[in-house]
Amino acid sequence: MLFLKLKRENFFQALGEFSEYALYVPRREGERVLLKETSLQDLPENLYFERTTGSAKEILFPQEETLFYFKRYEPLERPKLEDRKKLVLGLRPCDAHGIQVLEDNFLNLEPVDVYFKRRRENTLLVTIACSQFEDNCFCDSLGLGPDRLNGADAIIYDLREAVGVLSRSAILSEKLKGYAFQFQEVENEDQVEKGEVPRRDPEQLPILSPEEYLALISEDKLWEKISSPCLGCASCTYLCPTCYCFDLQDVTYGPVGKRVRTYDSCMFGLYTLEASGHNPRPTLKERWRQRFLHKFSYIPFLEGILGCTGCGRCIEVCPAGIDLREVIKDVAKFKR
Amino acid sequence: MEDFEPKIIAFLCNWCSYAGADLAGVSRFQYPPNVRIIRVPCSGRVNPLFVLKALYEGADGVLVSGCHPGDCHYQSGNYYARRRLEVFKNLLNFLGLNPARFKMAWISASEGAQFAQLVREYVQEVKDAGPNLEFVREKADLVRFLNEAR
Amino acid sequence: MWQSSNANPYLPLPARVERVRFESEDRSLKTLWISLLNEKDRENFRFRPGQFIELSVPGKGESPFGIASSPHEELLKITVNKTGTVTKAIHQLDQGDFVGIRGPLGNYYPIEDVLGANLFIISGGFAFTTLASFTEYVLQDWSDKVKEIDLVYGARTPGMLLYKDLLEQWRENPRIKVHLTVDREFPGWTGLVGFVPDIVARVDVDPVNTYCFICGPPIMIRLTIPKLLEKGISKEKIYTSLERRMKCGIGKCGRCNIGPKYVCRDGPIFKVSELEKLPQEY
Amino acid sequence: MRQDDLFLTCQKAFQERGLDLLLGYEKSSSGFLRPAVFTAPESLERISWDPSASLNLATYLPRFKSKKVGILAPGCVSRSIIILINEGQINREQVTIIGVPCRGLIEKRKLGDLEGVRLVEFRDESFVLEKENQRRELNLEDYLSESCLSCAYPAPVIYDYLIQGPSREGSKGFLEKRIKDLTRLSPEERLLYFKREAEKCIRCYACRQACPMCYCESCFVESSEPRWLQAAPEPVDNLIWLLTRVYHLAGRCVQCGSCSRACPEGVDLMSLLAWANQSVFELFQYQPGLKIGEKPALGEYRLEDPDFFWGGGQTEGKKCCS
Repeated sequence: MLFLKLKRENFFQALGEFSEYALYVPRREGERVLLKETSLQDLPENLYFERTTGSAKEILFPQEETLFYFKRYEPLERPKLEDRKKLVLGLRPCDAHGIQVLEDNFLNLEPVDVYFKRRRENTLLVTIACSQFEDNCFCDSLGLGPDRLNGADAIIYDLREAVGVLSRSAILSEKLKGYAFQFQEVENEDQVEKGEVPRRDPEQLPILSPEEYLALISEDKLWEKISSPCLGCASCTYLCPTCYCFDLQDVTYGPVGKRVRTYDSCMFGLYTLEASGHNPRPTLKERWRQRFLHKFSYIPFLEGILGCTGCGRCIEVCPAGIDLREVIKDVAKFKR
Repeated sequence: MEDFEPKIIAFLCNWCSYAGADLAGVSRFQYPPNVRIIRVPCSGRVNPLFVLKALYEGADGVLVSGCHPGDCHYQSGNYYARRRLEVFKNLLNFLGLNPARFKMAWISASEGAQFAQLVREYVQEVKDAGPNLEFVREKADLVRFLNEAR
Repeated sequence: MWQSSNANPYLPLPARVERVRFESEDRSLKTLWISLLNEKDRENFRFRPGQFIELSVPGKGESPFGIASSPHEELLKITVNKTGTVTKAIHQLDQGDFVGIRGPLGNYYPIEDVLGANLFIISGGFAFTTLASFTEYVLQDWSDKVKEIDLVYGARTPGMLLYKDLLEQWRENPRIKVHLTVDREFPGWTGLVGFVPDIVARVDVDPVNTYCFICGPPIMIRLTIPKLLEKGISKEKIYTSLERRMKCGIGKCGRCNIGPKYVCRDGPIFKVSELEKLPQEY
Repeated sequence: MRQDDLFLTCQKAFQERGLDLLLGYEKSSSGFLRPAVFTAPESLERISWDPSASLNLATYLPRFKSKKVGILAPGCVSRSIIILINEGQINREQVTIIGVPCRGLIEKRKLGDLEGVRLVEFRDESFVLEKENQRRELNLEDYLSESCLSCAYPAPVIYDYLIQGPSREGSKGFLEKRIKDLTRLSPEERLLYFKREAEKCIRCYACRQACPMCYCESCFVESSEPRWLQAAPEPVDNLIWLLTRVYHLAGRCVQCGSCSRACPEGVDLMSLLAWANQSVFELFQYQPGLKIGEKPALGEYRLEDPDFFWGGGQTEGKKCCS
């Protein structure tokens, strides 16, 4: 990894090198903050961007994606791959952690998802270390931090008049080198000068091992209590950076059609309803158990990292006001 | 836009309006061919989703016609339909949809001439309104793929 | 286990329906024989009994079906029960219609691990597809490497029994003892009567050196396993094939899991000892 | 309303009526209220009620069909209960209604940049928030939900127990004005407005799950035979989703605002809902959820109903707006 230091104005000039990349940054639009294409001149001087309402997964795993077209009664046609190069600036370390979980599912486990792979190859993710904590976010209580690189290609630190860039992408390092007044190879991201990163001594949340969580799988009373106010909507899963469950549907127009991938949610009843009418997860307590354990037990099992980034979006949008931090504590308390 | 030939879907109730339309044909009343008729047991059977789905798939106008209040074969089907479709029509108007997109009528089994008149009026109304581009499903990519495939 | 000739795991291989046949008189079960169009795909499509495919009907969608033909047969045989949008569309398919196939997917019955032992094959209803493939495969390639073969197969009525032609052949074959059963008395039926779990209890097998293979509706699996355990057969030696709602079939869409295991990728065949640690979700 | 008044009444209700559970609210770590199911009298000391409640508790009732259930009910929730009774989802004896005074409910979205706040307390006309230990007092009226600003029945319409306390007086206003402004726009502008609102929708169905009137076993949007809409959040599909749900609520929606507050993307649902209710009122002089035994507006008819069909009595399709 390369750690570069640039003067603030040089950094903005350096961004000019990425003209072939479309620049996306979080921008507020009414009550929502969305990743929007923008131009170099509109970038804020202090490089502060609000947290996006939806999670950054949309840029690599959109809610609707056409997989391929077909013509009925004739062999199938060519797939449609996204080729646009994007530079996404202004995301946060928790978004990058979410991208890491998605990468493990779509890229690192066989077979590779070619759509996600093409988009990931064409996208440069540059996050910015948080300068303030947002509503309900708790990454520091999970042992993660507002200054980690995680799955991003580079992270930017605010060093007042200068800008520190820790990059593990060859393209970024190459192009930024020319504008940096100092850069050196680093092995470990903690040796790097990060400026003042907000610290608060949060009460660490009791995170159990994947095995301990799995052992709770048949404790129906626990899941009943946790899921009792839940309404069974999908706003938490659709906004969550690490939720990657999807559905496949065909859409036709006369003799032609396409297969479309859209988001799906384990909180919906249809999700596991079998053709015979049998549903292994008939009520909300099984679905809540699936959602919680997928993040805190199965993803750590399969991918070795925590399936929750601590971004706090599910806490903010839940119409029933369920707070994941309190659920984590309740589960740990139940275990003892 | 004179050369525009609208596609109109008509839900006609089996006992009155469908018979009325049949009578119009038998009595050689001339009316434009733009109407595709779908027979329903009663105007009360028409679910507003039928109207939305027809427009969504590309219809330029939807007509629902049933027996005059009091003549319904099932006594109350058209009374329920009247309330239901009027609230639905007001909702579409408030949404900003062109009123020509959805029309409601009563045609009895003996009103062949009125049916022909209704269709002539309505087809002209939809022609003036122009093709339905504002409430139709997104299919540009599929259309392009269809043309390429040909 | 997963091999597909193209890199895109979601793009089905073009295929064509060669033959169709209704399995049951009430026409709710239909068998199709399908051939892959491209020569290259046919080469690469090596499957083992127990695996399944995702069958695409363009414009309607995709559904998973167990492969019922044995690996030696030239065409892929699947049996489809008419329940929803895709299966209704499949029931309308006829000779010459185009479909798409993804696969082979999932794991398979591990014949290599059970050599030199007795086989006890248990199935019910229209889930007999993969076990029919397995039975035919064992009889063709492995009959000299295994001891006794017992098959218990039951259905609601005689008309609902799948692959009656195969069943006839196996009844004349000395290498395999076939126990066919129907749930209740039925005019003209000479075979056994009773639910599969009860019939299984009555078949005596050597508990020490017997491996069991179960595939059927969840209720049948749940009731059959205790019967086998009562016979003294260890959980290590009972393989069961589970059913789940599936979409991608390649362990990506997160839907068909039991605990951390995906039924489509880590299964559908599990040892009962493996299932112990997972939620009793099935 | 005093806290111990609420606690004592609920405890009395629990014992006297032998309730299995009581639906109420409890304080979350950020001080805002959230729904909670109280299953034992002892746990009732956590029960609370103030303008930071956001969800209509009646949406939980169809879940407890076989249980004796207590429920806190301001005006809108009590009307929702009446409709659920009229539509046969619950029966009157099974529900114990604890009427609570209502000063309107906060729309959390209006707090906007005050994120990361803690709610400290409510005073009579204002409420106090705290962020990084500096406190700010805000005027309650400026942060109320649109539906509460035009709520005609803040006091519970039906109750078994009633708790006294300061309450809003019914006021027509905000939404009626919003509809007037919208009807002044041209149809094209209005359609563009609603299309832009529909584009925000991510089809998470929180509005449906937060609405007590949406209790269908399987919703039309999940139907695959026929498939009315795509699962993908395309603009027109979303528009049909919003429009049909509003249509299904015409003459059944009490404008509690629970759906609008539950929406993570802030889609304007209330305009369409208020319009549908106004339409039903002007056409059939019907207001939902006021009398037990009433049939839903579109579930009955009168011979002399207004008739705007072509070939019918009055002029074709008189519109409440052009």
